[in-house]
Amino acid sequence: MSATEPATALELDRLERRYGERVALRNVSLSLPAGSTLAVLGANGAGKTTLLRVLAGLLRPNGGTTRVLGHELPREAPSLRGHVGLLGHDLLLYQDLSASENLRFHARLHGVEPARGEELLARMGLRERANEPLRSLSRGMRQRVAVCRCVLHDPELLLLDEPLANLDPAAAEAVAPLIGPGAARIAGGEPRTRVLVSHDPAPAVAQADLVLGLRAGRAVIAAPPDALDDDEIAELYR
Amino acid sequence: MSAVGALLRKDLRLELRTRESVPAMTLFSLSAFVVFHFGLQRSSLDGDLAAGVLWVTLLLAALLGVGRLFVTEREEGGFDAIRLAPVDPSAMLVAKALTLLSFLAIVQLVAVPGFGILLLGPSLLPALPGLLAVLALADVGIAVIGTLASALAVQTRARELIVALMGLPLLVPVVLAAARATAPLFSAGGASPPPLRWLGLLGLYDLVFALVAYAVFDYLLDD
Amino acid sequence: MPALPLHEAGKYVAGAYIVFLALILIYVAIMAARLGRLQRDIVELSELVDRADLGNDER
Amino acid sequence: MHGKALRPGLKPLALATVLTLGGAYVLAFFYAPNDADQGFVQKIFYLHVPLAICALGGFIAGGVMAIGYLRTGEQRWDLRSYVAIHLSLIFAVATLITGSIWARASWGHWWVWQEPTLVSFLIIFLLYACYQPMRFAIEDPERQARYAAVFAVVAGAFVPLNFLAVRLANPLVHPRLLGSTGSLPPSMELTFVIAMVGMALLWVTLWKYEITAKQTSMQLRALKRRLAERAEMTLPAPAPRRSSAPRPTPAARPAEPVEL
Repeated sequence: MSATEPATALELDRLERRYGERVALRNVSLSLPAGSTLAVLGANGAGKTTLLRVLAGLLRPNGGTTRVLGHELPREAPSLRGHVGLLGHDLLLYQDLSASENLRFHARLHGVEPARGEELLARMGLRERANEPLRSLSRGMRQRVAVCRCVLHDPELLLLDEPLANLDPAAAEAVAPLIGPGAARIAGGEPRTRVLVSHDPAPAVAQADLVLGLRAGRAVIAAPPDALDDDEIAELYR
Repeated sequence: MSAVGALLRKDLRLELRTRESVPAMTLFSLSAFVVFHFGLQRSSLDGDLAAGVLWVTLLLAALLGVGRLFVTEREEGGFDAIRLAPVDPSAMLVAKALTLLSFLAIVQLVAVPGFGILLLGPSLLPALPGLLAVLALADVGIAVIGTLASALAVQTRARELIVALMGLPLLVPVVLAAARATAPLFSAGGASPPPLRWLGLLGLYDLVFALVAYAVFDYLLDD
Repeated sequence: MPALPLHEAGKYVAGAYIVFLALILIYVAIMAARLGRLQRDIVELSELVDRADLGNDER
Repeated sequence: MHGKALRPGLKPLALATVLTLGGAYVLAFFYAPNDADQGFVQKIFYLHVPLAICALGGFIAGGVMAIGYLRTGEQRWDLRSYVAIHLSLIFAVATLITGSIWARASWGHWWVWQEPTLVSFLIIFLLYACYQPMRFAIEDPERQARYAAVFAVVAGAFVPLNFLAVRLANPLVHPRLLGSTGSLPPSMELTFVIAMVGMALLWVTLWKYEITAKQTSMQLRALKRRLAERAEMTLPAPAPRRSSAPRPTPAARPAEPVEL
């Protein structure tokens, strides 16, 4: 990014996304300052994953205005590339390549020094298994490799879909400096902006500066956590 | 360009590790020659018939590889990965076409000599320089069309079927031109050079579809 | 090739024109079936409107 | 996009089609002389060749409309392209059948590989025949439209190239097909031109007709959905979206228009 870092990382105004006639997201409006954390809550099928994919520039919004890191989507989606780290259900890793081969591949795509991948793997305690095909690693190990992949290019914005799924407490602790609250960028050191999708509301709300509650694609909550009570959140999952 | 390199290297490494396409394509070619031997009840072929058998076999073998070309990307997130990275998504088109081209080259490295030994009447050696030119031009066309067909079909439910249904008619002109160009090379009276007209048609076909593919490919990745 | 005598040729010409006509008729028939579906949908729609009106009246 | 924009032209178009095409075939049988070599069989020419040209033009037009969709992302371009290809496919079937009948009448075989137009048509027909299966094997409607458009563009570029390739493969020139209209006697040429115009009008009429029908049913579906949503909101108990009860007869319905 240039020196004119936008103070607002996300600016959504009546964002809408349809799949044909089915509405997946409707009327989502919020504004998130750079460096803060947005928790996205909602039951299965509420539109959480769709929202993440829209913010990543992978799905084009059908209505409203969407600004991510100052880029207006979908028009400026190409200039958003390389600034976002997406950690979703799909790990975006090739099962038949080893962890370090996968990271080298992504490093080349992003024009990053390949050594950075090795360094991240070492931090995740994966150095000994780095050359085995991913297929032979446990689900938790693969998730750690995906975390490395997600922060490999030092993105400003992290889009995290259940990032701690399959991680034991030790592993969760290891990934925290990379994607946890206050995770800082290498370049500049300012904290990363995070969008955290979770089924488990309590820990997500605890980290959040802003909570977005989705129900059947509509934003029913968009407020700072201290303005919410537990019932309101529990209602989302009913 | 470095993205093309990264993708190509990744594809070749994956193939080296999983051996999903090339061995199957090669084996298919050799089996097809055996089937042709019995089906045609001929032990040696020359001229048009030899050219036809060779090109039909190579085309069908190519379609086997085409069907699988984008499967890993779809299943393991390569489409998303390329769209998250600061590179031109067309890099994937170029890389996949080059991957397919190299698969075809490897398959033909075995299949063409195999054809020379199993079925071809006249000697393969004098035909070789001309045949290499025809192979190169036709392979580019197959690679480009195959990449497009594969990318179109990979998001559909009946992937393999769609690839075959779409790929065969689209590649008829390639087979037609390649077989016509190859026939004089295999003539019983000694190889004569391939007619320029057919090489020109192959070249035109390659050029037109390379441009069309480049123009439309981004729309296939977009979501 | 010598020209076919008229009685022989007439068969083929008639065949060709009949094929053309038949295709058009099939097309029209299919479109008519679609129109029927459209009409049924409109009936269903009017039903919905009635029900919505009823709901409003009850309030 | 509203059906209204298209509908006004439909009636005059249909009328013009019937008059022109009907006139052309009256001319073909009562005005144009029998062909010197072929005799009466040549009458198929006035049917087969316009069909072929319209089908090809329609396929290419479908490709051009698909470019319109890819550039604008507007759904109406996708609809236009889809209908153009769908219609041209029917025309292509008619071309193949009439061509085959003609081949049988003049050469004694139902299929003649030396006839480049017929062969090209078979290949093009086989290609476009997988347009619909491919399209409907994709679930997401937006992606469906996009992929179909890419297919239409690729296939549209393929049409002329394929013709070139097949024609090169058959250097024999057949005296009575496409290239030869210039050498026809004036009365035959006039008849042919009118048949050509009539066939093109038929294509355009059917195209508009089908687009209008599709748009109407889409509008109806949208209306139904909106109405269902409204009913759900107004009724205390959720109303079923589709009634499973037998439909009341039209006579039992209130005749006056219902205000929404």
